[in-house]
Amino acid sequence: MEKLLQVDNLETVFTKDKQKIKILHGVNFHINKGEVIGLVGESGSGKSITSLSIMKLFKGTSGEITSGRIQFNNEDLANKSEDEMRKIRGKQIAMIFQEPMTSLNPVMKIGEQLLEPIRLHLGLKEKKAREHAVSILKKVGIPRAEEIMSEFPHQLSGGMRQRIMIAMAISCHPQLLIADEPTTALDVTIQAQILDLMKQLQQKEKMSVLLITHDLGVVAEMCDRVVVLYAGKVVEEADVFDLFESPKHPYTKGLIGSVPKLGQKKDKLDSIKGNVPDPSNLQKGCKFAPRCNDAMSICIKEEPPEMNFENGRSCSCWLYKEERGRIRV
Amino acid sequence: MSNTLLKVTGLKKSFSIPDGMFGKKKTLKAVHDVSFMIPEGKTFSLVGESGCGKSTTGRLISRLIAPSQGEIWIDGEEISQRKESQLKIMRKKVQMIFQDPYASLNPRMKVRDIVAEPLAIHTNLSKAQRYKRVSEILEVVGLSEYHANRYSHEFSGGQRQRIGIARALIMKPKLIIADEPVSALDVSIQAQILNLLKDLQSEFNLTYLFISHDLSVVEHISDHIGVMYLGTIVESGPKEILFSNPQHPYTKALLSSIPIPDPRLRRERIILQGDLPSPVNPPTGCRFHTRCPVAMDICKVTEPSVKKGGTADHFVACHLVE
Amino acid sequence: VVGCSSKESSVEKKDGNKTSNKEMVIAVNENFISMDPHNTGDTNSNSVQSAMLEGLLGFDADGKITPKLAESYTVSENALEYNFKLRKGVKFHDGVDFNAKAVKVNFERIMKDNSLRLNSRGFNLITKIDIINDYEIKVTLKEPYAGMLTRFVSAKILSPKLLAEGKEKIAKDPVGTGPFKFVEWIQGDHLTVERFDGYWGKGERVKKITYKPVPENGSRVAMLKTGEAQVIYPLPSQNIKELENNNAIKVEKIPSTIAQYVSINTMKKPFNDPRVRQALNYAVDKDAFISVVNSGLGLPLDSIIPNKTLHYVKQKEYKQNIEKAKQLLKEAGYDNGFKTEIWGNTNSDTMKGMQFIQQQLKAIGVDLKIKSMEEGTLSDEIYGAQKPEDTKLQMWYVSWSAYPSDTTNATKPLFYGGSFPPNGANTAYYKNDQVDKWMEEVNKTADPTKQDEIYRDIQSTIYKDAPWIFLGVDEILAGKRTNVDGVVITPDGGIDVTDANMK
Amino acid sequence: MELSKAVNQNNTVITEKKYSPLQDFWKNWKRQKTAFWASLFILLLIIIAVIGPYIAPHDPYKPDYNALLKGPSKDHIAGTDEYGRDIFSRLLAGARISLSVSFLSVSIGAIIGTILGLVSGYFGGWLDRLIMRASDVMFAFPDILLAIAIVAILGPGLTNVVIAVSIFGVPSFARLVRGSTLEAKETLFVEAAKSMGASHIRIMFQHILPETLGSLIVFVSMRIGTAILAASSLSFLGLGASPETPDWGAMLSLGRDYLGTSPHVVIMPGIAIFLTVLAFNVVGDGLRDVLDPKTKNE
Amino acid sequence: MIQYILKRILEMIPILFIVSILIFLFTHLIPGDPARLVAGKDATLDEVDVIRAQLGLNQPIWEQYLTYMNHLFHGNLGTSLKTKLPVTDMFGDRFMPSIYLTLASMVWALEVGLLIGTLSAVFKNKWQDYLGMVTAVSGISLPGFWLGLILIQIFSVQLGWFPTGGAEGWKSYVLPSLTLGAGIMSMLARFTRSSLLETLKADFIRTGRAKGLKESVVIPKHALRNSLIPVVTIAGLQFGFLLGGSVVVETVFSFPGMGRLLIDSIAFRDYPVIQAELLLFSVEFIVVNLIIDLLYSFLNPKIRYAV
Ligand SMILES: Nc1ncnc2c1ncn2[C@@H]1O[C@H](COP(=O)(O)OP(=O)(O)OP(=O)(O)O)[C@@H](O)[C@H]1O
Ligand SMILES: Nc1ncnc2c1ncn2[C@@H]1O[C@H](COP(=O)(O)OP(=O)(O)OP(=O)(O)O)[C@@H](O)[C@H]1O
Ligand SMILES: [Mg+2]
Ligand SMILES: [Mg+2]
Repeated sequence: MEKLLQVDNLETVFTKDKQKIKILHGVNFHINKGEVIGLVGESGSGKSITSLSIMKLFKGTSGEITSGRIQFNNEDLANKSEDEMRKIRGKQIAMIFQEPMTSLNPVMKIGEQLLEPIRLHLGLKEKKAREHAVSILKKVGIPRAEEIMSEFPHQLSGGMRQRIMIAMAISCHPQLLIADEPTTALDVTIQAQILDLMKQLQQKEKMSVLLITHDLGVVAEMCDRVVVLYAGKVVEEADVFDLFESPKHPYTKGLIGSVPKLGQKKDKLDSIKGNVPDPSNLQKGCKFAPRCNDAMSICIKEEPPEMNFENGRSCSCWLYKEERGRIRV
Repeated sequence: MSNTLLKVTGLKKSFSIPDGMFGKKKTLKAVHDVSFMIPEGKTFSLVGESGCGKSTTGRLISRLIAPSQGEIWIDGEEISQRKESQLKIMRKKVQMIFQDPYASLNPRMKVRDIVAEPLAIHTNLSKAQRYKRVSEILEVVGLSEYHANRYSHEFSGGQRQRIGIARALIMKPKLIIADEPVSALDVSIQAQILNLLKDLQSEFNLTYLFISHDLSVVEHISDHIGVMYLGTIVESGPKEILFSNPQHPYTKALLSSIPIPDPRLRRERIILQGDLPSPVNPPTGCRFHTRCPVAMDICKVTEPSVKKGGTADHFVACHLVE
Repeated sequence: VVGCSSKESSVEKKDGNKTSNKEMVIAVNENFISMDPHNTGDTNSNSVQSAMLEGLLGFDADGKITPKLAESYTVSENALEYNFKLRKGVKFHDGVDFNAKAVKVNFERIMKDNSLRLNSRGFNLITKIDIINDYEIKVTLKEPYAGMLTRFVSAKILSPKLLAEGKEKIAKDPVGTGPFKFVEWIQGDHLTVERFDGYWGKGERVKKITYKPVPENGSRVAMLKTGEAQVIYPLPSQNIKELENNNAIKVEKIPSTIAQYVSINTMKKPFNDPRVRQALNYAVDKDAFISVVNSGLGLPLDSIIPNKTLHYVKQKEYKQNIEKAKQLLKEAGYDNGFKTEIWGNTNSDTMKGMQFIQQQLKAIGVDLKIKSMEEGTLSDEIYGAQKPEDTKLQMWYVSWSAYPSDTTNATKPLFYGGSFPPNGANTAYYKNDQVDKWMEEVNKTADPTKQDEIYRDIQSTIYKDAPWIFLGVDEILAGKRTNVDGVVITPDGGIDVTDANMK
Repeated sequence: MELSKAVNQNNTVITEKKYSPLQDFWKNWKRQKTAFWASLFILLLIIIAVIGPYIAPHDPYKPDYNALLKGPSKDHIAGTDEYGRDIFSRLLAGARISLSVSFLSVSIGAIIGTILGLVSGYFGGWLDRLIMRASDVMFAFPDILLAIAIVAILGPGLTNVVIAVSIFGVPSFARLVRGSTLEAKETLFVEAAKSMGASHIRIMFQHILPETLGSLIVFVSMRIGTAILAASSLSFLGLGASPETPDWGAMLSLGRDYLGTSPHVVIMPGIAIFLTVLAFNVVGDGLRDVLDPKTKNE
Repeated sequence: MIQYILKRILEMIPILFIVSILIFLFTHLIPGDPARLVAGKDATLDEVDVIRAQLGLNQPIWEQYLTYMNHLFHGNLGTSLKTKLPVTDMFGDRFMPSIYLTLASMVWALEVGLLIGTLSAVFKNKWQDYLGMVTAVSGISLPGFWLGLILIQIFSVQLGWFPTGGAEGWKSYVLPSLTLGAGIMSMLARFTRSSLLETLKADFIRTGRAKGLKESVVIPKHALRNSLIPVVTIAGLQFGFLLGGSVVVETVFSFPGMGRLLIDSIAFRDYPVIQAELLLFSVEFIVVNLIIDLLYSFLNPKIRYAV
């Protein structure tokens, strides 16, 4: 399979009070053409920052990529100038943001916002562009698409807004769609529609998708492979079947355990104790160790290396040191 | 049987929306005849499609907006037409958790002041006492003391929602209107929060109006569920009954859309055909008939009345149900 | 260069004389108020009117009265009858003939309408107007009035046709016999007149004159420099040096009839003691006043009237003498000086002058508080007091100007016992029965020598009594491009353009 | 509660440090380099305002008719004015009046205007209409008429100048704040505060006011300059200080006639006003940045 | 929307009625006696009384008001006490020049102000920002007469490009509008900067960038419009003030505008002219502010006005 995106040892740093805070600690993963990758992890683990890093959308913040490579179609995005990135954004890599309320310009009509990338990247003119926009809106399940074009974001419900965002992202047939929690704000029926739509688009147009979500149901439904992020590091990567069947990392196990399942008569859900550590104050060793039920003494001393297993699986955990894992250096 | 904390009857809300720059106004019936009740200490969940009026119902009950019609009884008091000045006591009893965690937090206030605000409004605790309570409650929702001194934009989405929950919990209110409180949370925290909400409920005898579109979450937390479609509740009942024996075609469709966290169980979804009709021009007859897979002729003409759906507490508005 | 208005007008008819096609711009400092000559109180309106309108009498360059539309005139001995022989062959701009009838309608208008300014100033004294023949007319007064001749200068004769058209038209669109006729008046911007080719007077003059109100001193100077204006009046004294060095510009200094003074309320303590008032006069250095406040222009005021005024007699000036001033104060019982207040309007010149007085009086221990007031408020404060006891006025920094020929107006409103505010401008509340008698007397005679005599006494008496701090007489400044000819600035600030021409 | 115990222990170590808003502010303020220096300059101005007359090299009131309108020299570093008074000394002595009048009047105008604007924008309806139409009328009234009325009622004096200039400012501030209020009241966090039962006062001052601060600060710092000039124009109506008082604005305006011939008479007070306004603007920008949580740490 | 506008316009009637009373009382109650001012310093009491009677000022004030209103309803603004000309005549020649000058000043001030403000915000704390700041502070802290006279010195006296004053032809508007607009430009620049800085942090700006839009599109199209509310407020106010004319600029450039007329009339207590002008300005401000309010809801569609 052909690789579309290869992220190597990505490190992203924010500056606060003149103090550098590393958010991503060397993230590695790749996306093949036409593949749907799920990026999961707890809130604050760095999922959104990973996606912003790929797009290099740090203007106006203190964030910057300090090391690592982002190979997209065999070109390193990390070294691209702002001008070059601009040609890629929206056209080759599109993004759906997590915050549907604030990510749309409140004073521009939906239509105007939607037409922007269409005109820019597809070069369509007035009427054609409009038709295209309306068809995309219909595709993402917006009722009264024509009318909505001339409405303002605040007139729409949260779900509708997110659908607008999705429409905007897929309007230029990107090669890679980064979807940061695209369906979180949607109800199940629309979620089903959207997921279905994303699947179709992905299959028809050989679009790759980086799906950031914490809804493991969505992951199971959609993804081919899953990357689990914890405190700015990939702790596990596996085929979706393997992951749900036999999660390796204790964190992954915890995540899968906390999902409420339909028909499950439990008074209390399982949950991972504690929460994601503060990135400005990370301790040595495995970042998950303080919350890990299986923590060993080595875990708080030394960071576990990435261990590779068969079937493209990898996991960073000392539990598997003795197993068949080959330590990649 | 415990007493009823919240009772809503015949709630209606229409917005007038301008039609273009110079056109006449149009009426948008966001909530159209909603009735339900929640016994004290129980959880009632509203589920339904985006734009069907869930949040509006929540905003009506918390009296952020005034209903066009209907009654709202909270803790034995009717508040639907009260003036703002007469609502303060009610506001102490009722707290909200908002759908959009970021926008509902004042970007210029530190988290500790955001969370302490209800205390500042309703109590005369000293600043130190308030901050102490804040530290406690932050830990309860899974944040730490060191977060208190920051601004909301420095948090990730999930952390922000926890701030919102902490703010709602700090007053130990009687009724919490939770508008999609966990949809922005990742599963582990979602589980924590759901557990927490349940714990708090049993500890303080809290009552929840829980708004969500995540049926698995809803199933976990609720006692009763109301399924909303285009401003009305089309089916409501105890969760066991609703999940095991859904009567309304819309409920059925909803249930079939839930993604199941097991890749082996991928299935063909029943994806509803057609768009959600506009609440400005709702369909005649049964509001669902335009998308209903089993619609009959009568559905287009007559609005179905609410009928008992077999068991007690189970109500359905569908012509198919006898 | 845009905005330079001295362009050739090519379409106008040629009479072989190149200069006559030139146009002239005159920039003055204030807006014109009205074009109704019978109801005008401001200098600038007067100046503009004088280009278009003429009275029976006129002023020469020194301000002396000469016949104008009258060929000659006589005044009866009892100063009650005025007889005018009118000029023949004069036409109004609208083609109507000028004659005794026209004069009569004009005078009757003023006599009858008591809202007109000139009415209360002499014309309401008229009892009879007799047309002796087409070109001779006799005016009879009820009682003698020494200022009457000056009024005949002011009472410009308008076309009877215009008078018939009503007040509003008169105020906007004057028609007279002058060397220029009215073209247009754009409110606030400019007023244009055009040469009247049927003018009775001889001489060459420019084709057109545009008057522009340009209140900002610096801008007026700039206009003169750029040639946008050929004449500016007044020229700010600060710029005199700079402009004198400019070859294209000549600066003209004209002695004026503007007296600057501080009136002292002689009825209020401590000013009821003449020694105190004299002390104040001795305390002020008039030469320094002229150099600091007036940029070195003008003369000390060495009588109660300026030297250009008829009947002026120089008095022994109060030269600055601090010792003497202190001595006088001591005699009056104010060894340690006193506190008092000076009022003035809010013009920057007034404020400057008041500060100067403040600085000067400090030397003799008088602590002067400056209270500058907006004109309307000030006027209320001064004229609001119905009786002398009511007034809060102590000192007032002000100036006074009258026509050189009108000594009555230069004295009576200021020193006559019946002219206390609100009945006049005697803000010194000066009352001297002898002076009052003289003033009544001088008004009743038409004999210049007798007038001279009485005014000599009046001047010396009042000057000694020192109801004012006598400061200075202004010298007024005008600027002209060197190619300008025949524009005369009169001592009262009028601009005579009868012979206006450009080389 | 069980959950609370599960929190990381290692995180609590750093949080021992006491939180003090003032210290926090100071820390951030020092980081705003230009604004920091500008605030020192304002401090200097304030010191001059207090001790100015005592450190002046010459008597600011003493005329010297032999040295009229002299340009800057060793003895008179800013030259002399039309009475031969030392301009530099007058500037030092005038700082007090110019600064206090402008600062006081802008502050008072800002406070009253802000409250009116908040009330107007927040409550809307007839109250809004009343306040706004009242301010429309206020706008239409020229300053000079108000000044005449104030002199008539209260008499001349510096206090009344402050009152007058404050009144001029009120409607502008009210309009400005109302504009931002209309926007801020639509935010979700305002709705959230409402749902908590926050009083109107609390919502207005705690939630909406901070949203308007950005423009408010800019306007205040801009108006400092206008107020200095406005105060002087009032002395031309007899409302202000008497003309001999060394007030920067009055010095500037009275020097008008000398602009062409002895420009230093106007340039010197002009520079003083310019630097003051510049300092206030720089400080304003810094303040804006420090008060905005998103930028304060940059 | 139309309804809203209509309502606001109808609302003007009672407001103007109240305003007329206010203006009338205000002008008549401030100290200063027009009869005296018309008559002159040397006038006797009798003369003043005659004039007072003639001006109708000896009547009870409410009667004067009724007469005034009666005239007003017949479209008669009265006759100037000072010039005896109809007020409409005096306005006639001044009104349009005032409007043109206002527009000219506003247009350049808006454009340059927005430009400087935007550049300052985009290049925050760079030299562009500092230059913008110094320009803006100069514009606001230097009095109009100074700027005006300097412009005259340079462009009229030295270069001879523009006339020193008047209101004939577009050239005579250049210098006055530059002078008049300077302060506004400064205000607008500062407000634009401050407001834009806030907007640039918003999420939707990131969305715009993620679409691949250029900064030159993101800033003006997405950021600027979201920042305009305070800018529009200030611009509107200034526009209103400009319509009222500027005494300083009209004086320096001997411009026939409404401002100096008002000041002259006030000095003379020329009641009919003052009243007419104030009434006119009130209408102007109300209309301008109505437009601002409409602009608000255009700039931020969330702002809707209850009808
Ligand atoms: N602009 C910023 N400045 C400083 N720190 C930031 C900034 N944005 C994010 N962070 C920090 O980076 C970490 C990762 O944030 P990120 O938004 O990537 O989380 P996430 O995995 O997307 O979480 P969620 O599921 O809640 O969206 C968090 O600890 C957050 O506090
Ligand atoms: N203030 C308002 N003015 C006009 N229409 C409104 C307003 N608030 C909500 N609506 C409309 O009312 C309907 C119901 O909106 P509501 O926000 O209650 O939906 P919801 O069920 O909460 O949807 P979601 O799950 O997307 O949040 C929508 O069509 C919405 O556009
Ligand atoms: Mg995220
Ligand atoms: Mg909702």
